[in-house]
Amino acid sequence: MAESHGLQRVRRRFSGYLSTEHVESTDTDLSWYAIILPKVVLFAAILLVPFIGAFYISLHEWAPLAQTHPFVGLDNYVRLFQDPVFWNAIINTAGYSLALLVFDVPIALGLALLLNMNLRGTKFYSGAIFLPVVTSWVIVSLIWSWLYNPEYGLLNAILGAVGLPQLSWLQSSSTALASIALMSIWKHIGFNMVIFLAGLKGIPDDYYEAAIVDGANRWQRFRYITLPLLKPTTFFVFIVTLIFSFRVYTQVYVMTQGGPVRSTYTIVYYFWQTGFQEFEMGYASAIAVVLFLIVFGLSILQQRTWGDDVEY
Amino acid sequence: MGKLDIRNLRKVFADGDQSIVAVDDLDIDINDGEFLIFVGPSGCGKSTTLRCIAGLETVTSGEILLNGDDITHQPPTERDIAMVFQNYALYPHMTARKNIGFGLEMSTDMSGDEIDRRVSKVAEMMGIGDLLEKKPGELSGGQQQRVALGRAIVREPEVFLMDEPLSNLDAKLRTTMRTELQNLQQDLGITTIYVTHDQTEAMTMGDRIVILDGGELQQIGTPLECYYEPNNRFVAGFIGSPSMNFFDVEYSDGTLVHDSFECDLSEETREQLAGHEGALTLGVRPESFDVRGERGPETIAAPVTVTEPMGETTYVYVDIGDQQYTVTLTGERVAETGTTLELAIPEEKMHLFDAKTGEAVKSRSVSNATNVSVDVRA
Amino acid sequence: MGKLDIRNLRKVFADGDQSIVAVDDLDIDINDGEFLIFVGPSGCGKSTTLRCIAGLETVTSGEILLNGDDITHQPPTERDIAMVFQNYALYPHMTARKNIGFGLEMSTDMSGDEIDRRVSKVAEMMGIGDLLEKKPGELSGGQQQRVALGRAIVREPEVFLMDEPLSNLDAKLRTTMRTELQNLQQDLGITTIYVTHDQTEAMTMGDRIVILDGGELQQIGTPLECYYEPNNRFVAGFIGSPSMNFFDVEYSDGTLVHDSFECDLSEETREQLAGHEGALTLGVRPESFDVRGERGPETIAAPVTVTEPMGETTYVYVDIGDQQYTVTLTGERVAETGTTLELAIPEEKMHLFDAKTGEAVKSRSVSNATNVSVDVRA
Amino acid sequence: SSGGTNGGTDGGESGGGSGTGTDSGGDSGSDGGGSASTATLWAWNDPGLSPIRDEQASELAQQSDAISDVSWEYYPFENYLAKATTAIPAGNAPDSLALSVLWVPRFADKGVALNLEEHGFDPDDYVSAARSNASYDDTLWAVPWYADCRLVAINTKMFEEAGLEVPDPTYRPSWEEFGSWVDTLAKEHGTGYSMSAGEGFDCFALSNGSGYLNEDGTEAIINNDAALEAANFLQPKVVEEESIIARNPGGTAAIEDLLAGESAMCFAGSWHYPRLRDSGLDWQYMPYPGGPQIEKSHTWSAGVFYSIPKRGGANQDIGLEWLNYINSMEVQKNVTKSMGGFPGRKDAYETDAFQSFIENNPKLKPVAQEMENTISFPSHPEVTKMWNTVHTQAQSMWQGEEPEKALDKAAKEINALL
Amino acid sequence: MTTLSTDELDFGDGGPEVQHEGSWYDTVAKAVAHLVLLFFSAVMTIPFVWAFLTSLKPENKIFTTIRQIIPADPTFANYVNVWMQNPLDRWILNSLVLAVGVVFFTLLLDTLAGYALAKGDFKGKSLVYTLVIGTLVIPPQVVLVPLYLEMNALNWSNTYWAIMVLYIANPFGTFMMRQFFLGIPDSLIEAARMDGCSTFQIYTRVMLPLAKPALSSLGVFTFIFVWGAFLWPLVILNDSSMYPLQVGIGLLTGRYSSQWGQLLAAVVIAALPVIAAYLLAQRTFMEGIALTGGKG
Ligand SMILES: Nc1ncnc2c1ncn2[C@@H]1O[C@H](COP(=O)(O)OP(=O)(O)OP(=O)(O)O)[C@@H](O)[C@H]1O
Ligand SMILES: Nc1ncnc2c1ncn2[C@@H]1O[C@H](COP(=O)(O)OP(=O)(O)OP(=O)(O)O)[C@@H](O)[C@H]1O
Ligand SMILES: [Mg+2]
Ligand SMILES: [Mg+2]
Repeated sequence: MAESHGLQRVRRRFSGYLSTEHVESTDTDLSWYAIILPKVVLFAAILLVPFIGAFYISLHEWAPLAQTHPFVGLDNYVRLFQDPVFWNAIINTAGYSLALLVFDVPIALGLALLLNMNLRGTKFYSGAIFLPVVTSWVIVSLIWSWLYNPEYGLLNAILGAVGLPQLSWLQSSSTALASIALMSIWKHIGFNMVIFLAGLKGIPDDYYEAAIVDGANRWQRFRYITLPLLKPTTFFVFIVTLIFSFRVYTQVYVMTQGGPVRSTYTIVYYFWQTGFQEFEMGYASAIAVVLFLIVFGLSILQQRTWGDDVEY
Repeated sequence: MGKLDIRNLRKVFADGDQSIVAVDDLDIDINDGEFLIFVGPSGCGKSTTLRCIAGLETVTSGEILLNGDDITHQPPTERDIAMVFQNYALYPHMTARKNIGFGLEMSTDMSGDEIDRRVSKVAEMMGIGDLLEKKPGELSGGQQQRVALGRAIVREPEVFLMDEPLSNLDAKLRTTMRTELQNLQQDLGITTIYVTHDQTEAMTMGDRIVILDGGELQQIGTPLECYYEPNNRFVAGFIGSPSMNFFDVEYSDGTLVHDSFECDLSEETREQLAGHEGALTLGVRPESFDVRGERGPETIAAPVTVTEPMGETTYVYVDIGDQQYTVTLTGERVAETGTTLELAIPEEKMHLFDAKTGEAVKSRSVSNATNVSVDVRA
Repeated sequence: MGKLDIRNLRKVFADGDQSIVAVDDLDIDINDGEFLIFVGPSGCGKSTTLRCIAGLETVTSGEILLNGDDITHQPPTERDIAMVFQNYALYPHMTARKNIGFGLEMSTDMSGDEIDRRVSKVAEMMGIGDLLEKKPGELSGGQQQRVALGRAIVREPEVFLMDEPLSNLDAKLRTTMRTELQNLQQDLGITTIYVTHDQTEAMTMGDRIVILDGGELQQIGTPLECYYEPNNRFVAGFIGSPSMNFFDVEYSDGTLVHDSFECDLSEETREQLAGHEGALTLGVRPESFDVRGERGPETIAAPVTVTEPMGETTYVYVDIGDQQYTVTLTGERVAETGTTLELAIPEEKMHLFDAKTGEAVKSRSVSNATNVSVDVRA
Repeated sequence: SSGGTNGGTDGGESGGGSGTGTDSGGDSGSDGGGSASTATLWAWNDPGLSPIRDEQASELAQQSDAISDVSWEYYPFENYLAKATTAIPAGNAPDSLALSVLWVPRFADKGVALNLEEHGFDPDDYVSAARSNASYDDTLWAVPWYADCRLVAINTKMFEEAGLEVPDPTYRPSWEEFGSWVDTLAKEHGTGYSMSAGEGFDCFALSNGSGYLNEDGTEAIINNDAALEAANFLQPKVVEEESIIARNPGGTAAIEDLLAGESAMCFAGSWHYPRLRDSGLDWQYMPYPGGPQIEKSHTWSAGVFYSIPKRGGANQDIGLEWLNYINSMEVQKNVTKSMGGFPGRKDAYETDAFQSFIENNPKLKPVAQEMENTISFPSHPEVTKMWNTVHTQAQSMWQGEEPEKALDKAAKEINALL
Repeated sequence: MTTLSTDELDFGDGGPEVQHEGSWYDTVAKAVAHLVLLFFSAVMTIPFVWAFLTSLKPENKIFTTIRQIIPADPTFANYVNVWMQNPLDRWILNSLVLAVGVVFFTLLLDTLAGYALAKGDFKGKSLVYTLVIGTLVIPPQVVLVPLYLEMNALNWSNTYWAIMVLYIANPFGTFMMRQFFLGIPDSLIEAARMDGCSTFQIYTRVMLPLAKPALSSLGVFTFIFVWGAFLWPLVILNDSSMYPLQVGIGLLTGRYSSQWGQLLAAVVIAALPVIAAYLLAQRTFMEGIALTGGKG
C-alpha cells in the first residue's frame, strides 16, 4: 500500500527497530478483543445491520406506510436497470465526479505547490482557501444558491460588470449540474490542497537538490520528481474525492431539488426522492445497494490500477 | 582540469531575527585532481561550504573560481560540478539506469542511445551492470552508494562534491567502499571534496584535510601534518582517535609543572618556548606515552580504571590527578584494571599549546616522524 | 544473583507460507554478573534471542532458566529482566523522571515517594540529576541514553538486556558511553547481555563474546580467545578490524602452497595438521605480517595499491596474485603507493582452516600471546 | 420535495416578514400532570402560523377535559413526509397531524388515516374543492384547517410607469389582454411577469379547462388542446422574449421578483397576503386571467388538512377532540382573520365575522371572489408523482422543449401510474 | 500500510525551495504565485463576506436593496429577531451536548479500536479492518430507515443517544487513529510491556498520551461533522426542544425562499463557532485533514 515519503521517513526515524513484529502472548488475545469490542459492536449494530437491512428491504416492495411488504425478488433491480431516470442519475453523478477529479484535484495540487513555495503570507492564504472546508454543506449551499441567482446573484453581477454574458446557473438544465460541481470544487479544494501540501512536505529536499545539480529546471523537477513521488498522495486524493463525489446529495437537495428537468438528479438524490418523497423504500434500497457496489467497485478498481507501484 | 579556488567565502543564514554565520571568510585553493577532505564538528559549516560550491546555496560574499572562471553566481547546472549526497538521494521511482542517466537527459541534448551507452559504461566500471533495471528500494546500501557515485561520474564533471557519502553504510561495507572510492578517484583524477565525520576516512582518504570549526578554517594540510603538527589545540584534539590527552601545566624555568608531575625540558625545546612562560596546555597522544616497567623519577603513576583490549592494541584508561586519560598499548601487551602504569612522556612527542589562544607553540614534525618509515623499494 | 541458562533455544517465525528459523538450538550458560556480548551479521538472530529472553517473543522450543527457575513462559514483567532498546524507546510524553519511574509504578506497589527517591538516586548515579524534569525530546542523544539506562537500572533487575544501545550515538559519544556503561556494569555487577554490530564494542566491553551466524552459535569465549583462537573461518573473518586475510592454499608434505608463495612448516605445526592434507585456508591478520627490508626466500612481493595512514598505524592494501590483502604497519612506518612490500608470514601467527567446513585446524593461542604482556605492578 | 413544495400545497409560504411574534420554536411541552393527557400535534414548519397554532392549542386545552396540554412539533416541509412515514410504522405517531392535499390520498390509500365519516364528520359541510381534497374514494379522511387559492399580484406603481391603467382588483383579464400587459411591462421594466415554472403552467392549463386527469380519473389530459394552448401561449414569452420569468425550485420565488422590483406582476397565493401587506409596495391582487376555452380563472385549491393516524400509537380520542375543535364554527369563521387562509366550511362564509373582515381588508376581495373557482387535486394516491412529472416537463418547456412532446411525456407517465 | 504524522506539516517558513534561482525569473514567479493565491483567497472568502453583509440588511428591504452589496444602513435586527423568535440558545446547547458527546465517545472508542487494529495481534483483525474500510464507503442515507426502526425498537428515539450513536459508529476515526498508531514504534510498546503494563495500560499510559495531536485533530474533525448534522437528528427527534442548531435553522422558515435576512443571519450564527474555532486553531484543523492523507 501507499505510503508517502515523509511518513516513511518519520516512521524510520521513529522505529528503526522491529516495526512488524508483534508481541505474542497467550493472554493478550483476549484483552485485544475487549479493547476493540465496543467499537465493533456499535459499528455492527449501527452500520452493518441496517445496511444488511437495506439489502433485505431492496428485495421487497416496501411502502413504509403499508402493512405488508411483499417479497419481489430482484424485481427492483430489474426495474432499476430499465429506469431512464436512474441512468440519468448515474450519468449526472459520474459527470459530477469527473468534474471534481479533473478540476478539483489539479487545482488543489497547483495551490499546494504554490503554498509550498513558502512565500510570505502562506498561512493567510492556506487559511483562506481552507475556510469553506470547515463550513457545513447546507450553509455553503444556501450561500451559493444566492450567488448563483441569475438576477440578484453576485456572480452574474460580476460577469455583467466585466462585460461577459450572464448565465442562468442553477436555473438552466444545461448549466445546473456544472454550477453545483463548481461550488463543490470551491468547497472541497482546500481539503485536497492540505493533503497535497502534507504530501509535498514529505518529499525530502535532497531529491530536489540532486535534481538541481542534475540540471533539471523547475518544470522538470515537478515533472520528474514531484509528480512521481506524490503518486501515493494523489492516489489517496483520487479515491477520497471519488467516494465523496459519488455521495453528492446535500447540495442538490438545497440548491436545485434535482431540477431543472431532473438535470441535477444524482444517485443519492434519486434514492432520497424515491425513498422519502415517493416512499418506494424497496426500490430506493435497491438504488442504495447499487450505489454501494459502484463506489466499492470503483475504489477497488482504482486501487488495482494505481496501487501497483505506488509504494517506494 | 578542475582547479577550484574559494576566496573569502562567507555565508550567513537569516534565522528569524538572528543571523547565523555558517561559513566565515573561508579561503582555500584546491588543485586539479586533488582529494580534499572536510572535517569538523557538527554544525561547523562543512555542508554549507559544499552547497555553496555546488550552487545550492547563494553566497553571502566571496568568490568561487573554477579554473579561474568566477562561478559564484552561476546556476548549479552550468557549474560542471557533481554532488553525492549523504543518503544518496536516489530518485526512488526511477531504475538505477534512469537515475544515472537523469542528469545527462536533463542537462545535455544527448540522444537516448548515447546516454544509455554512457550509463552502461559507467555501470560496468562500478560493477553494477546487472542491477541497472532495479529501483533503489531493491538495492543494498552499497549498491545504492555505487549508483549514486555512478550518477555523479557519468556527467564527467570537473569537480566531485561528496557530503558524508558513506555514513549510512555499516562498518564493514564502509571500509570496502572507502578503498573503492579512493581507487576510483585516483583513476579518474577528478578534483574531489569530501565531507566526513569519520576519523578513519579523514586520515586515510584524502590528499589534504581541511579542518573547520565554527565556520572558520582551523588548518589545512596533509593528514600527517594535521596529526603531527596541529595548528592549535582544537585540531590536535579533533584529529586522532582516541583523542589526544591534555594536561594543564605551568611553564617556567624550563620546566612544565602539572599537579601530578613535572617535566624538565631540553635546551632545544626551551628555545622554542621562549616567551611562552605561564599557563600552557600539554598534549600527549595516547600512543606517545612511554610505559616503563619501573617507577622512575620522570614516571607518572597512573592507576588503570578500564582496559579495552582490541586485539593488537589495547586502550587503557588511567587516572592522573582526578582526570581520566587514555593510553594505547601496542603489541600484545595487556594491562589489568586496578594495576598502576608508570608512564613517561617523551619530550619529542609532546605538543604544547598556549592555554588561552590554543595556538600550538611546539609540535612534533612530520619529517621527523617519517624518518622512522620502513625501507621500501620503488 | 542473575544466572541465566539458555537451553536449546529455537525460534521459528512463520512468514506467510515459509518459516524462518531465526534462532537454532542455542545453548548458552551465562554466569551471574557476567557481561556477555552478542555479535554476528545482520539477521543472524541476535535481537530475536534477546527478545525471547525478555519474553517479548514466544519461544518455539527450548528453555530459559533464570537462577534455575524456568521462566520460558512467564510474562515479561515477572521475569525480573530489564531491557535497553536501540532507539531507547523513551516515552516521549513523560519527563525523564516519569520515564525512569514508570516501571516501578507499573509493576510494584511502591509509594510515590519511594519511587521518587529511587529515581533520584539512580539519576544521581547516572549524572542526570538535573535533567529529570525534561522530556526526551529536550535531551541530547547521550542524555537520552542515560535515561534509558536509568530506567533499566532503577528496577534492580537480575539481568540487563541491551540491543545495540549505542548505535544511534555519534562516534565520540559512543566512546564515552562505552566506558561509562562498562564501569556501570562492573559497579552494579548485574548480568548483562549486550548486542552490538560494532567491533570495538565487541572486543572491549564484555567478559565473553557470543558469535552467531544464521541463528547458530559459532563461538563463545573471551574477546581474546575469539581473536586468537577462532573456531572457524567465519569467526576469524568476523572478529578483528581490518579483517583477517585469507589465502587458498594446498597443504601437502609439510608445505603450504599458494599460487604466489610457499611456506614450509615446522614439525610442531605439521603434527597439528596431520590428516588435513589437501585444500586449506590460510588466515593471516593484517598486523601479523612481517615486513622485511629485503626480498628473502620466504618473503612475498606485494605491490602497494592504497595506503591509509591513520597516525600511529597505517593500513596498506597490497595485491598478492590478483587479490587484495590488508597489511597493518604499526609504529611510525609508512609505505607509499606504487612501492612493493616484502612480506613474510610468521608461522606462529598463522591460522589454518579446513577449506570445506571452515573449521579451524590451527590457531594462535591466547596464552602465548599474553606472554608478551607488560610487567605491571598490582 | 421538488415542485410540491412550491405553494401548491400551501407549503408554508404564508410566513411573511411580520418579524414579530411569540416564541415559535414550539417548546410547549411541559406536562400538565393529572388524569388528562398531552396532545401531540404535528405540522410542517411555518413561522407565520406558529402563534395562531399555539393560541388554538391552549384554547383547546382549556376547553377540553381530556387534554391538559398540547405539544406542537414542527418539521421542515421537505422532510415532513419522511418524518411522518418513518414515525408511524415505528409507533411514534402523533395524535393528529397536518397533511398537504397531495398526501391525503396516500395516507387514506395505505390505511393510515382514520375514517372521519365514521366519527361524525359530514363531507357536505365543506366547499367543494376542500371537500374533494380531503376525500379519497368518496370518503372523508381529513378536516381542512383552511383553504387557499392562487392569483396574480401586481405592482401598481410599475403599471403606471409603463403607461398602463391599473385594472380593477376583481377584474379578470383574458389571456390576450394579459399578454399585452406583459409585453408593455417588459418593454419598460425588462420583465412583465414572474411565475414558478411548474405551477405557473398548471394554473394557465387549469384556467383553460385542462387538468391532470379527466372527470372520472381514468386518463391523463395534461396533453389535451387546452393545456397545449396554455404552453404555446407561455413558451415564447419565457424562452424567446424573456418577458416572463419561470422560477425553478431551489432559488428565489416568483413573489420575490415582485418584492425586488424585478417584475411588475407575479404568480401569488392568498397566503402571500401578510408578506405583501408588509412590503411597503403599492400592490394589489388580481384574478388569474381566464383562458380562451373557458373565461373562468380556475386555479388549484389547497390548504392545511388535519388527519388522525389510524396506526402508530395515536390517541384517537384526543385527535378527534382537536379535529372537532378546528371544525367548529368559532374557528372556521376566523381563519381568514387569523391566518390569511379561507374557511373550508361552507357556512363560515355566511358569517358576519367573515363578511366584515373582507370589508375591512378590500385587497382580499379578489381572493374571496376566486375561492369559488378553485379546483381540487386529483384524488389519487400517486398525485405527488403526477405533480412532479408535470412540473418537470413544464421546466423542460421553459428550457426550450417542444410543448407537445413534453406534455405527451407527462401524460404518458401519469397514465402509467393509473 | 501507512503511518501518519504531522511533523512534516509545517505551514511556516523554511523548506525545500532552493535559493539559487534568485534574480528576475524568481521574482516574477513569486509575484505570479502571490497573485494566484490572492485570487483564490478572495474567491474562497467573498461568499462568506457577502452572506454576512446581506444578513445586515433589514428583512423587508433585502429584495428592494438587492443590488447594494454593502448595506446602506446595516442593522443587526435579523440577528435579534432570529434570536428572539427561536430558542437558539437551546438549539446551540443541544448542538454542543451532541457534539461534545460524540467527540468524547469517538475519541474513546476510535483510539481503542485504532490501537487494536494497529498494534493488536488477534484473530479476525484483518476482517475487522476490511469492515472498517468497507463501511467507510456506505452513504449514511442508506441506513436511515432500518436504523430508525432499530432505534425505535430500542426505545431510543427522541434521545441524544440515538443521534449520537450514528456518528460514534462512523468508522472514519478508527481508520485515522489506526494510521496514526501505526507510526508509533513497537519498541515503545515493548518497553511498556517490560515495565509491567498490561495491554490496556499501554493504551492509557502510553498510546493515548502520545496520540494527543491526532486526538485534537480527530476531535475537531468530528466536531465540525456533528455540528453540521441535519438529516438524522431530524428524523430521529420528535421534540423540537431537542433539535440541534442546524435542524433548528431548517425550521426558521417554511421554505428557504422566505425570510432570507433571518436565514442568512442564522447561517452566520451557525457557521461562526466553527469558523472562529478554525481561525484560532487553523493548524489543528488542517492537520486533521492531513492526517487522513498518505493513506493508500
Ligand atoms: N537553511 C539554513 N537556515 C539557517 N541556518 C542554517 C541553514 N543551514 C545550515 N544552517 C546553520 O549553519 C551552520 C552550519 O551548518 P552545516 O549544515 O554546514 O554544518 P555541518 O558542518 O554540515 O554539520 P553536520 O556535520 O552536522 O552535517 C549550522 O549552525 C546550521 O544550524
Ligand atoms: N516477526 C518476525 N517475523 C518473521 N521473521 C522475523 C521476525 N523477526 C525477525 N525475523 C527474522 O529472523 C531473523 C533474525 O532476526 P533478528 O532481528 O534477530 O536479527 P539480528 O541479528 O538482530 O539482526 P540485526 O543485526 O539486523 O538487528 C531474520 O532473518 C529476520 O528476518
Ligand atoms: Mg552536514
Ligand atoms: Mg537486531
